[in-house]
Amino acid sequence: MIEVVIFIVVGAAAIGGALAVVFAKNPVYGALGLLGTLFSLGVFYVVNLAHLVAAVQVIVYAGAVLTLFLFVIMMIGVDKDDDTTEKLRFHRPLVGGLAVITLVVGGALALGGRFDWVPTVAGAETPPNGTVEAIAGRLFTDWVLAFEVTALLLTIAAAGAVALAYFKPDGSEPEE
Amino acid sequence: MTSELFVPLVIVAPLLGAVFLHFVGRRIGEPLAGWIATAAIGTSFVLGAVSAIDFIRGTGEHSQHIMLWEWMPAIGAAFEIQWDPLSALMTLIVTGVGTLIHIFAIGYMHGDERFARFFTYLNLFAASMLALVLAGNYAMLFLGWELVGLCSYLLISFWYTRPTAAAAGKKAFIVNRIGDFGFMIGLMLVFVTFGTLSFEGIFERAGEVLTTGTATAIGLLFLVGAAGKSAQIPLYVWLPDAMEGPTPVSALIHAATMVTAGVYVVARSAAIFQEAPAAGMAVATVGALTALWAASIAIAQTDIKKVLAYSTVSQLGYMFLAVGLGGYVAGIFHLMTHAFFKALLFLGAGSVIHGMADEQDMTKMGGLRKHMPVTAATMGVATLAIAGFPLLSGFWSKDEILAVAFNAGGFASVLYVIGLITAMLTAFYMTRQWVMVFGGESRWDEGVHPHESPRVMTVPLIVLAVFSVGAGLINTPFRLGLEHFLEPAFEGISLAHPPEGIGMFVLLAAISVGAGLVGLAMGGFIYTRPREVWTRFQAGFGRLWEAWATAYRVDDLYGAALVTPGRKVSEAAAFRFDLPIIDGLVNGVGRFFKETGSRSRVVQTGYVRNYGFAFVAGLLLAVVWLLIAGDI
Amino acid sequence: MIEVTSGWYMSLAAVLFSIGLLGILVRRNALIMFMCVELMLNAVNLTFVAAGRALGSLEGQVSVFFVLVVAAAEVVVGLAIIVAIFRRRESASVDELSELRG
Amino acid sequence: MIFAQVLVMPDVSWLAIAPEIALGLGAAIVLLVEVQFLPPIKRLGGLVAAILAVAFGFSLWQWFRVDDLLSSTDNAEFIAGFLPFGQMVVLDHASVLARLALLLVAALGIGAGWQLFERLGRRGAEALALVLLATSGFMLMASSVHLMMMFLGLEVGSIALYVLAGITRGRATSDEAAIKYFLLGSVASAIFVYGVALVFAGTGELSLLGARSFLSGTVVTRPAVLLIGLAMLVVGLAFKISAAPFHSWAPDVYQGAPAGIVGYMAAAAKIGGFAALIRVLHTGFPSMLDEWAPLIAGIATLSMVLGGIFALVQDDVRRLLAYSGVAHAGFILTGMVGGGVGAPDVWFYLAVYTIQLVGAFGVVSVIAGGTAGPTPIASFAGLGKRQPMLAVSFAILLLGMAGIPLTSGFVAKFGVFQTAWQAGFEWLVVVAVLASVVGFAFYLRVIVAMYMQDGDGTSPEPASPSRTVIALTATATIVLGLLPAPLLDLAANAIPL
Amino acid sequence: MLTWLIAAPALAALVVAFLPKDRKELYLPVGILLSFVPLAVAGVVFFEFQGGEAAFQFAERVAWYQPWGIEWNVGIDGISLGMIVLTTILFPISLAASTAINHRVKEFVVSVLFLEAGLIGTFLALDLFLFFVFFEAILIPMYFIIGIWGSERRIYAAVKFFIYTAFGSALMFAGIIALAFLHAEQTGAPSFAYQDLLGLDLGVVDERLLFAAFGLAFAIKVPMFPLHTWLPDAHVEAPTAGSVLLAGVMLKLGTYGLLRFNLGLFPEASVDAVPIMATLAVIGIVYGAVVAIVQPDLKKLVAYSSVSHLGFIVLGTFALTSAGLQGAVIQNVNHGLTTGALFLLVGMIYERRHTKNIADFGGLWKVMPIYSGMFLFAAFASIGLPGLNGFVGEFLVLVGTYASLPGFAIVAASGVVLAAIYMLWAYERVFTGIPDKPENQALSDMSGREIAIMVPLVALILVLGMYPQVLLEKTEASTEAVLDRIEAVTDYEVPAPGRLTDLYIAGGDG
Repeated sequence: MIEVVIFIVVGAAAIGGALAVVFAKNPVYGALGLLGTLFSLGVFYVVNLAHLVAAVQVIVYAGAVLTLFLFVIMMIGVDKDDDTTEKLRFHRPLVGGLAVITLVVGGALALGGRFDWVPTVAGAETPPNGTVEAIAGRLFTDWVLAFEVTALLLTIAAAGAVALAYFKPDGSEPEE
Repeated sequence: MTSELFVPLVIVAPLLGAVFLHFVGRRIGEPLAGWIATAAIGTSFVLGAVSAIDFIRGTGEHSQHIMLWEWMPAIGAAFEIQWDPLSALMTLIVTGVGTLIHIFAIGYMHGDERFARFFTYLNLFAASMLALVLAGNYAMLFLGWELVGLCSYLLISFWYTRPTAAAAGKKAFIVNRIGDFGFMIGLMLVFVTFGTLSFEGIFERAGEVLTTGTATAIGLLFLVGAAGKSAQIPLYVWLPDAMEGPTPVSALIHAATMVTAGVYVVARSAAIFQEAPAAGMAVATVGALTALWAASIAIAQTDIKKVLAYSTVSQLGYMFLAVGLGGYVAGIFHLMTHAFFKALLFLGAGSVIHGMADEQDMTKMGGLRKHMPVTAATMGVATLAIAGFPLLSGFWSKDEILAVAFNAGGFASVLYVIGLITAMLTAFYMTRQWVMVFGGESRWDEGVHPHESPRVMTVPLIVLAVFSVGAGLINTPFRLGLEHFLEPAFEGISLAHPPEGIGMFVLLAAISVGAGLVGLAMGGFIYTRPREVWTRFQAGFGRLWEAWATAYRVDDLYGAALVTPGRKVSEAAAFRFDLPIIDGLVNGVGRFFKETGSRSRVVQTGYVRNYGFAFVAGLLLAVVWLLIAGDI
Repeated sequence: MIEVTSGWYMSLAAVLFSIGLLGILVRRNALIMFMCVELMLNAVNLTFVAAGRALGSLEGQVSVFFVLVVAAAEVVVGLAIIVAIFRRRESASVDELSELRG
Repeated sequence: MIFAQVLVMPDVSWLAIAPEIALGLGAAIVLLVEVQFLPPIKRLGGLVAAILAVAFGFSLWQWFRVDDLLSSTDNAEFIAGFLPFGQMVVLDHASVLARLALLLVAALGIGAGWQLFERLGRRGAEALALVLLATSGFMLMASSVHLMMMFLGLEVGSIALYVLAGITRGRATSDEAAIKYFLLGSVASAIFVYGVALVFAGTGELSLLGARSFLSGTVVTRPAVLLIGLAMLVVGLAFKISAAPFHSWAPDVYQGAPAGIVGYMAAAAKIGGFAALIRVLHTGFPSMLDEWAPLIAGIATLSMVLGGIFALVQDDVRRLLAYSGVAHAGFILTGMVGGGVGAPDVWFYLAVYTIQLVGAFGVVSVIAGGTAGPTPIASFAGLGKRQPMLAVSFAILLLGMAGIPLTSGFVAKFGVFQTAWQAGFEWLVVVAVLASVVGFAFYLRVIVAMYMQDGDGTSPEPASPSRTVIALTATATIVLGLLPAPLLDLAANAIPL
Repeated sequence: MLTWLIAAPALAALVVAFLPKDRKELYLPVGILLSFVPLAVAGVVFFEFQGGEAAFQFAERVAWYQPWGIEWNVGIDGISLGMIVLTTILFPISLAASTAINHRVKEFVVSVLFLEAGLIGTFLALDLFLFFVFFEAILIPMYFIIGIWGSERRIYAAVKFFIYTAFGSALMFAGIIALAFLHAEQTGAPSFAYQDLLGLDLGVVDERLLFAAFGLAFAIKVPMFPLHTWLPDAHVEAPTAGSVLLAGVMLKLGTYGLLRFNLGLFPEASVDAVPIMATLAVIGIVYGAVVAIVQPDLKKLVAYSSVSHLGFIVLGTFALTSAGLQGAVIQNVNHGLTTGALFLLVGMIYERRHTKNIADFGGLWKVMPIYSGMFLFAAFASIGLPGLNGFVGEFLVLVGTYASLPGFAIVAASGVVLAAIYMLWAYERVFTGIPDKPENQALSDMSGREIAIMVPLVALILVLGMYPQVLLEKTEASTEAVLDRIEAVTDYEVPAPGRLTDLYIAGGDG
């Protein structure tokens, strides 16, 4: 029962945060909305026995990533509200149409009763416990290649960031 | 066998002459080129005559097939010669008259800058015409048939810088082609009926294979072709225009030889017409009507050659009348005599034109008998011959035709009457012509000095005059020389004959001679008088004379009914249909794609969210699609 | 007694994902759009975790780490691009970057 | 307790990832050498060529190793060599072929756009390193049989490409290309990974092999989640291969990004994307062929038609090539409707098309002067007179892309069409042949400009690597059109697991 | 042998392509010289060819890519023999007629030679894949020939030509794939070999669809009404050599294809399609001629006349009688010669006057007698004057058609009349009368080179007109074989003229 309450309350927060991201005119509010969502999800991870994931979510995502976002927002300028008037004439109605179709399809699936999120498989009775050991056990065995590949990703990120955003102190291009 | 060698050479000789003159004619020049051409066709005549001796003697085979080489074996077409009395006679007419006309032309074409070229064409024509009459199958016959058309085209428009000449040549060819259209379909029908186009294969089996329906169809289709070539109603309109060509051409092609090809084809196809009396009657009717129609037009012409042209049309009508009724001998007989006197008339006219410095209008002539005695005399003979003056050649042949028509009875009696009227008209307009040209007082323009033509022109006239007088004697009721000669060629054909008995002959002869004399007298009486008399006489006919003088305005009618609408249709097809609609459709497809592209490229707005929209829409579509496919 | 199944979480994730997509479609601030992408990735993570729980599999949770790394790398590059653009044109609106079209 | 847990290391096959290692290390070396020695860019070019050659050598070795493995009787050895690293990647002919193609495209791409690297100055090294890294990413993507692994490969490749798209910072169009590519690419990645999650939810497996065996062993009564997940995987990859309607980024990016690198970007993404797509559909979900084949056919149709029609009205050669790329994606997808049997034809098509694409962009890059300058069709006018060899090569490449017989493009088209026909998609073949006619129309426009119109413009002489690459690709287009058998035989082996 | 026949022009093209840049004057002469090599090879093939045989001779078969079943499969029979000879003859001639090309001569010669290789390949290919390769590949050189060396609207014409014909062949491509697939289904392995595909058992529906797919491609190529509009544009804009080759050889691909593939592979559907094809052919004959009458441009006039003449070929093909087929085969060659000659002549006057407008001329006979004579000769050959080649083909076609489709033959025969009208009218306007326009008065007559170009054509026109057996005796066995097969496979009975009488008379009394 308590889980239901948590789900409803925290879930509402998550959705609220998400909606804030989408509809807030000021990017700062959007970022804060995203923060709310991220925290909410962290709560859900805990509920779902994904402790390490939850911790990382809060530390990396909410801590690092979002900070970076806020930093850029600040740099670009907080005081500016976004212009949200639509220039494309048919865009909004069309997007609305898509939303409606999504709702209809989703609703049909949900209410049609011909829908399972997960199939019944053996071993599902014991939910996995996302401890550090358990996760590490997977990461350093079967997932070791994937783990190594992330190094490539980070190299690219570093090299790319430098290539794209490094300017000389006077703001000029390094050379062209 | 000499004939196997000689007969092909009959064609080859003028052909070689043509080829030779084509390449070197210009260099050897006048008059040698003309003499070479004459020698070529003269050789043909000699070869033909030698080869025909057997037929004249009545010994040897009466029909020979000489195979040269295959042409289109699938349809039985080959270069193949049929040598029988009919083709022999035609050969002799063509080469004989042809030789004389060649000689005449040497004088007539004197001074023309394309003198040699003229003889090239003449020789080529001779070769083509010989190919036509010597052909052993319909395909080769058609070859000659078309080639003479080509030569006719070339010779009519010989003076191509004259737009009228060029147009006349074109008109002749095209009208002939219209006839050929029918002829070709006839040939196709012959082929599917007999499985071959070879005379041998056709005529032997005609009786057993043909039904009346098929035979009639073939006959009528041949009639269409023959009407084109032989200038019968309704396709005669090209012949008067063809007078644009040099006069020897008119004499050779448009009087003596080519235009008789239609008659020849009907005669040649006697075995088919035998099975189709209706077709034969159609031929006869067309012939008779044409005879009268053209004669009536001839009455009112003032151009010396136009008179002769319509006269030719009219005389060809006689021949059609004869062959249509089965009187093949009569038809061919008239063909022969007509070749002589009509060639003579044309050459005479040519001589006059030559002497009058290219004047052709008879109202500006008169009194020429003093200045051109030989021409006047020979033309006088020819006029009498064509008018059917007793004992001259035209008398015998024309009378035979009329007699055949009379004897056939029934509907043919009507044709007989028409023929009789025509005979009277013929006598009238020919006399009128002679009198207007040679009789009475001179009405020349200033500065014209008529003179007799040189010997090279007058000698052929004299020779032809002799034949015009005497040629009729080869086939009289008293001595059927020609009929006996031709009989082998019409084996198995029931020939139509004049009524038996001298009494009947005398009666009929008297009637037609009477008709002729009436015409002769009228013409002589009126046109020897001063001009006002003619005018009054002509005015007496009122609008009718006008119609005759303008040839019933048939040309205008054809122009309005066929040429102009045809051109309009063509223009509509080309510029209202082909370009805007068919091509427009094609280009429209291309434009449609481009338009679609240009119009829809605005979808690519450059805005990310807009791209995202397409993206998400596609995603939704894919999801829904898979869900439906997965039968959820 | 209502029990919260993993389906609930996954449904919630689906909603969040859709909201993220919606954001992409309606906003034109590159930063916000980018945040929407983050939102979508988080929805994915929630799905992974919830599905892993229902299936009794740890792979879902492991996957989350990788998604996270990818997200981080994307953030680095993405923000670098945005910064680079901003330095030249003082705006983060992608609408101004619509010279390329058609 | 904590330390009691025994970690069982998975099978490790260094050979299976040797080319990737070579490239990763190589990238690091390039960056370090650059920082340390500031060598002239030409030297770096040589270094990169050496790295690519090494990787290529490894790949060739792999090819023969695969033959050995397939003939080996020892099951354990087979598994260890064939599906190493916890069965996350596979060493089969398909993956090796993809590696070879990618390496070739990388080498040719760098050569074709060499002017760009020279003009980038010091950042040229970063660009080179990024090309190497991207290549390794797409290689991993092509060889993975695990969805998360595939996602990682995809991201490695894509993120590197985002950076490359924006690497000439001077031009607004380059920025625009980068941000558009980046934003839409991230969305596509998110959709892809959501698909991974949903497939995971639907089957309990992240491994494609696992998913396959799960599906063959279980009757999934309510496969909605699985189907939605599959759709998202397909859509995510369709974005990479720029199939309609997920193509809208392509023209803008091709036009905006530096001309020298677009050829590589387009080609590498297509190879990686298609390799992954075959892998997902054929290795993972062969049992659902009846469901996804029509979807693929639909995307193919839309791509061919839209790509063709839009290409018809473009005035910029790069946009034209982009839209034609959309159409080509459609043609290649045509070969996939029959499932794995079409893989050789898809591979052949991919190989010849990407080679042509790189060559064509080499020419464009010459005309554009290596960077992001505009390349309207009009700027090609009179090229046939000014630079006959360049024009001839470009004409051959364009005709090859159009699929004129006696070029490799024709053989390729024939291959995919006959596969589709055999699969029972006759209508798709008919659409495709008609669409290829539309293709003629727009390729001809460029040829018209080059040969039939007079232009007074001048164009720079191509750098010698570019010239070599352009000549090579044009030659390959003809040679493979006349003698396609060797490459076809090679591709015939490359039916993925 | 045949491989060399195809390779010879291609190699020649390479030779010319590698001639040094500074020897510009060599390009054309070398090209002309080298184009005699295929002519010589074709001559050997022609004389070695065994007339009585229906089977393919000089056949060569080598696998190209085994798993797909594609092969290098070439061979020659009576149907292709004439086309090969025609092709190899027309190429030296058109090259020799191209001295007016004064820019990018090398490219021109190379294009023409590649075109020759492609055309020969198309006629010799027996593997459908190979056939399609050549069929499509030749579009490229022709596209360049029109597009680079054509007149003002050349680009429009070139693109239209290319796209239109490519569109036509697209569906045939699908059809070819389908055939190979059906072969694989029935025998286990795909094959594109004509010889193999003859044995296929196609269902009625498939066969009709395939017939349509192939038919469309060829009908556009022919071109048959109403798919003909690319032709006038292409002809008008193309340089002389282009027009000659286009009309002389390329259009024949369509008629050749119809005869070889549609009749050969889809006999049942062919028999069923006779009414449609014959109707379109007859419309083409009449329509082409009617439209030709009022064309203001000489080339356009000849182009539309081609539409008309090619209608005869299609009609003869679908008459399904021996005479019709023979006529079609020989008319293929004949039309190439006569129309080639006409285009060459128009090209010569165009080089002198830079106009092809009929209205700009008049009275040329006076100034250019030799030219006028040549033109007249060619015009009459085109009109179908017996003794010249045009007649042989058309007459055989008409007679053959009458045996099976009398009504069509009758309408078609009117094309002969119309031909005389448009040709002679045009001739009248161009050549007769007085040369009153000053620019026409100083025109020079044909040069020795120009006469030399025309002489072979004139000679062939005469030879084929007088002794078509030269060709017919070699083609007959092959055309008969086509009919035999149709008779064997379908219930169609080839009409045997001579047996049937009243069937052909509406309302006959039998």
